[in-house]
Amino acid sequence: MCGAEAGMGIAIPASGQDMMDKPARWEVMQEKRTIYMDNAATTPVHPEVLEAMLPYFTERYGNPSSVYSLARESRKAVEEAREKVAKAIGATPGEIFFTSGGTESDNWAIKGCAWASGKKGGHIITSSIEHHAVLHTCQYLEKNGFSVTYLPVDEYGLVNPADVEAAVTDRTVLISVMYANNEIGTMEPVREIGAVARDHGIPFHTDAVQAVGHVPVDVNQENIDLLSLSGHKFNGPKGVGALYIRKGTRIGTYEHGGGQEKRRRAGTENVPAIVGLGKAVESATAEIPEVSARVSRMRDRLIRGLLSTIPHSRLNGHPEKRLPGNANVSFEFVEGESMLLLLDSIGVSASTGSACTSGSLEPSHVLLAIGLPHEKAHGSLRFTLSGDTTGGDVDYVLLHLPGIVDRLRQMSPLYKPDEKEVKCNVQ
Amino acid sequence: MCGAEAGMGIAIPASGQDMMDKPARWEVMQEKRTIYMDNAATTPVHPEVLEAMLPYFTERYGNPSSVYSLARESRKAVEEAREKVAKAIGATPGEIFFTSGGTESDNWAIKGCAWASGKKGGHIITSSIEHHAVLHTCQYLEKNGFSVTYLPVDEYGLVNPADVEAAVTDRTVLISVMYANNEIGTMEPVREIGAVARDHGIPFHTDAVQAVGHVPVDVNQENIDLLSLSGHKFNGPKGVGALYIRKGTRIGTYEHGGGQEKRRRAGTENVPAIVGLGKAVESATAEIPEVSARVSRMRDRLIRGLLSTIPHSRLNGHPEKRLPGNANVSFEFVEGESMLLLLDSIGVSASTGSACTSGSLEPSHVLLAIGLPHEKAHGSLRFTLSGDTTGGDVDYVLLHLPGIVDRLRQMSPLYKPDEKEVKCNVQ
Amino acid sequence: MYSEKVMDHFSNPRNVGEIDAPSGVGEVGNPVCGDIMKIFLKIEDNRIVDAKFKTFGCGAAIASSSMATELIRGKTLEEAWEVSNKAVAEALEGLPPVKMHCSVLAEEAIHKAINDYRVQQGLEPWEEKNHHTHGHEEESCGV
Amino acid sequence: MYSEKVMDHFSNPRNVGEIDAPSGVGEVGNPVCGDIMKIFLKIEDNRIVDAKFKTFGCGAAIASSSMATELIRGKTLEEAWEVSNKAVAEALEGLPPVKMHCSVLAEEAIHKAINDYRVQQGLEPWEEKNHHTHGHEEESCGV
Ligand SMILES: Cc1ncc(COP(=O)(O)O)c(C=O)c1O
Ligand SMILES: Cc1ncc(COP(=O)(O)O)c(C=O)c1O
Repeated sequence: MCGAEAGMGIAIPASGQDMMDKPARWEVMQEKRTIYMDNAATTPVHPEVLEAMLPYFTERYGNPSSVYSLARESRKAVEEAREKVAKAIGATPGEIFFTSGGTESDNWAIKGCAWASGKKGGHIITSSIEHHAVLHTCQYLEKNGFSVTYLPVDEYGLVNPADVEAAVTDRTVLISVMYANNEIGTMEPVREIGAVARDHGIPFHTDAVQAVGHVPVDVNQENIDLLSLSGHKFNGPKGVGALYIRKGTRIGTYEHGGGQEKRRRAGTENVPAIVGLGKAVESATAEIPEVSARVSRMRDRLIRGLLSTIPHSRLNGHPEKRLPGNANVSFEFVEGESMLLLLDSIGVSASTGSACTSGSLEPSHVLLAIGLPHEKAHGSLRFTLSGDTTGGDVDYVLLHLPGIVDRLRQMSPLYKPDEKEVKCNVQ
Repeated sequence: MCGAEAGMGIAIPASGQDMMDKPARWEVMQEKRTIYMDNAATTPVHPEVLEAMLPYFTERYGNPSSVYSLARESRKAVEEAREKVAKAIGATPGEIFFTSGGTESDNWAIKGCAWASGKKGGHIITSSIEHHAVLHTCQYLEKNGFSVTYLPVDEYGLVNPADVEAAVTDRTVLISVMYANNEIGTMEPVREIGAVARDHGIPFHTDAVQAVGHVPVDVNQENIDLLSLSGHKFNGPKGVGALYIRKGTRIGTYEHGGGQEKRRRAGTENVPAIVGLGKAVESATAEIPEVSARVSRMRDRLIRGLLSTIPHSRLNGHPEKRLPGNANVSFEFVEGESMLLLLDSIGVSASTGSACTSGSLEPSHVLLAIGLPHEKAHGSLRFTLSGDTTGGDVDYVLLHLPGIVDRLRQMSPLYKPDEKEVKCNVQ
Repeated sequence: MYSEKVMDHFSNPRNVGEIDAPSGVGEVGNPVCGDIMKIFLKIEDNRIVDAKFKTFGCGAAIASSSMATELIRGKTLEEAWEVSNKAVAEALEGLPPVKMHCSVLAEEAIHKAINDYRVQQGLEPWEEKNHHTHGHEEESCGV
Repeated sequence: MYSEKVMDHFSNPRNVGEIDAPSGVGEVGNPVCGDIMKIFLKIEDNRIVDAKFKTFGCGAAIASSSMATELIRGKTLEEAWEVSNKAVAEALEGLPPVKMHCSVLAEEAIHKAINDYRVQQGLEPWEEKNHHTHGHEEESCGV
């Protein structure tokens, strides 16, 4: 849809110019609601998940490594959760190792494979739009004698499997490309990249933190050797995740200590959180068909609505190959944080770039990688919907965001109200 | 007290010989109770701690890195917890970094200092009775070009500060000696070791996982530069801990990724667990004076009772310089696991060696380090009491353990019933 | 993250807009870094009788612009020149460390606008003092 | 961790004790490794009419001893010789992998006791088959 249609269909509140003349508290200007559209940053623990966890804090607190009954209950609960995680991604329980979250899983996968390779000066292939948990780990390894290829992506954020193929050398010890991007929602051609890796006998890791529980994932069908996931991205608890390690994959220990997790990941098992992870992944996976269809429809309505009512806006990420819940839109001439704050003042939680980079002044590396100039990257918002999002939530954002953008544009020295939108940003 | 006094004071159930002739289900022979004496392995989350955590699972689930109100609530909760942890050990909040537990804190402290030292072939001094989280990390570093001195301990498990002094070289990059041993409860002369470290300008790390919340700890008075602690050892949640890093200490990042924890420890903050850690450390620390006195008295009664009623038994660890809750006793001619199983069958949870090594066949490295021969090391039990332990719990163990040991001795080919105890194991 | 004062000046910014035929204008910042601040002054008898701003930037940048224009209104040019970034930040009841550069931008925009006026009047521009916090800004946006 | 059968044979071990003037005795294991198993046989007409044991060791070691003595009672020596560690473990409804060596100890103790008897009778001792699980035991206790 074209910017020419701006203002059609949806009522836009009084223009910013007006507001500036008679300042009024923005907050009291509308009935305040609470709308959470930052599910890619984190999610609430669902009640049935919390319920499953609760006994393990107080009554069933035994350390699973001990031999008495109390401990055996904990051991059983941990192993049941392991089966659930395995089932959710088509793995076997023996290939699932619990960690403290997505970050640790990524660190372990990458450092563990790099170190286990035994090759001095080993080479790693990854993409330029990975999460910092992957990128910063790779940069760390670069300082320690490894070389890393950061593959470019196209304007939609897609990695080209042919680029992966071309980057392989006889020193390549790991290929790590994310399953779905946390900022722009683009889903990578994981199966094809995995096939390239397999052809060359190189282990393939994918950061599936944003994918698991939201879209179907199958480690066998998709040629995945290592996979990171994190509980709090699908209504499970924070501080727990897992690393899938295909049987036979060479990987070193990352967390040294006791003999937990078959001596591969030390530390007293976080039993309640592991139970919660199991329950959450089971529920989320079972609901994928229904939820992903419903959420995708809301996402598309949100995207279409924003692009059609707000001139000088564009969608970031792939129009179809994207996570069901992700809408990432750039608005020219305004800066993301100020939009976030105004959204917050009317009860809407969203993010600009990713939660991890907000607070910093660097624009998102992902938006730059898909070719956005810095100033447009600064003006982007990410709305991430979930099964708990309602159509009314989408309406509310569509009703209010145009006014917020306009208000800030009226304040912006970059914005000339008469400016015509030259490019037509069709979704 | 001498073995000669065995059998005095406390009634011992019918001898094992009798039982063997008419087998009977041991379990039904007495009223079953539930007595948890494995608090060094883990502890239940106290109700007020769980209560403090609960809102952060479901209502206040915001990612602290985001900018909206929901996220700011989480940020505030995390910073309040940081203050509580800091206060508990005499540090400032800026020196506290949250981790996924004691194991990660130990890994980070040791690897982080080793790598940050910049010295190729750096040298680390530690003790031979550290937890595996320290020992296995040191062994890993040895495989990666570092050298490690594992200091011996005396018969009570004490490290001699003079040995630390003697081990220092100009390549020493870290001294790591635990605050209190998890198996035998011995409290190390941390302040003196810290003074040696300071004299040489070497950072000093102490694994205080068993000490914090149980005995007073002060990083400044005790010359500590880095300190590991773990929530689940003092009625806080599992899967959360902290590393204290004295301002100015050179340490590398261990977990790479987002900018959390002042860019030093990546990963979405485990808000509910961090809140729980804060609450638990605050309560536990406030109660130290009362609880430690009460628990020490029960511990001493348990130790005296066992040594006096069970011949061929000895106390492991230091008679006075020991954790309030720790009683570790070896019983000759019997094996630990079989005692544990019989204790479990009457509702008593205890451990042999440490939870981490049980299930393996190697006897505890700590018991070997204090000079116990293998066969005696195999026959040791650890009872760890807490403020929740009652005098009745102690009575119950004192009532039943002699019969259990006797029963197993009657089965043991090593035991000659007429054997006189030659050595007098006085406490 | 932000003080109430910052949120007030961000949500209800004072002096937004432009001045027709301004006596002096100062523009600082860079869209690449995510903030641009433009301050317009109307000066009569060496005194700032009106000040307005337009800002592209984060909450702190907008609040700093609002506060800065409030602080200099009615002041002589000499007095306005002395309004430091610290004064702006303090009037806002503090700024988060990573946002201190926003107050620096405000001070610079004022100085630029005053010197723009001075130059138009055929006067020597006043000399900038060095900001210790200035380095910080450049660090933050190293594009 | 342990099956119900293991727990039953551990809690209520059958055939604990010694036999006066036994026909054969077999002792295996090492206190350093945490387990010693001693099996006593009473043999009449090439048949095991009584079997008893004394064991120092973990739950699995005690249960394995109990089960092994049960299995061989009443058997001829040839039949008893064929009672493998696998048979003991299976009769116990399984043992955890790290505890499989306990069943191996039981098999070895039976063999030793039978050969003790054979040697006393002036017969050739039978030859041990090689256990593939045997290496495991030595790995576990490498003292
Ligand atoms: C793609 C991706 N990878 C890794 C992570 C890190 O996960 P965690 O915060 O659980 O450590 C996140 C989220 O923060 C993510 O979105
Ligand atoms: C002395 C000591 N250090 C480290 C640890 C490891 O702590 P965690 O299990 O929380 O990783 C423990 C307990 O398991 C311990 O007792």
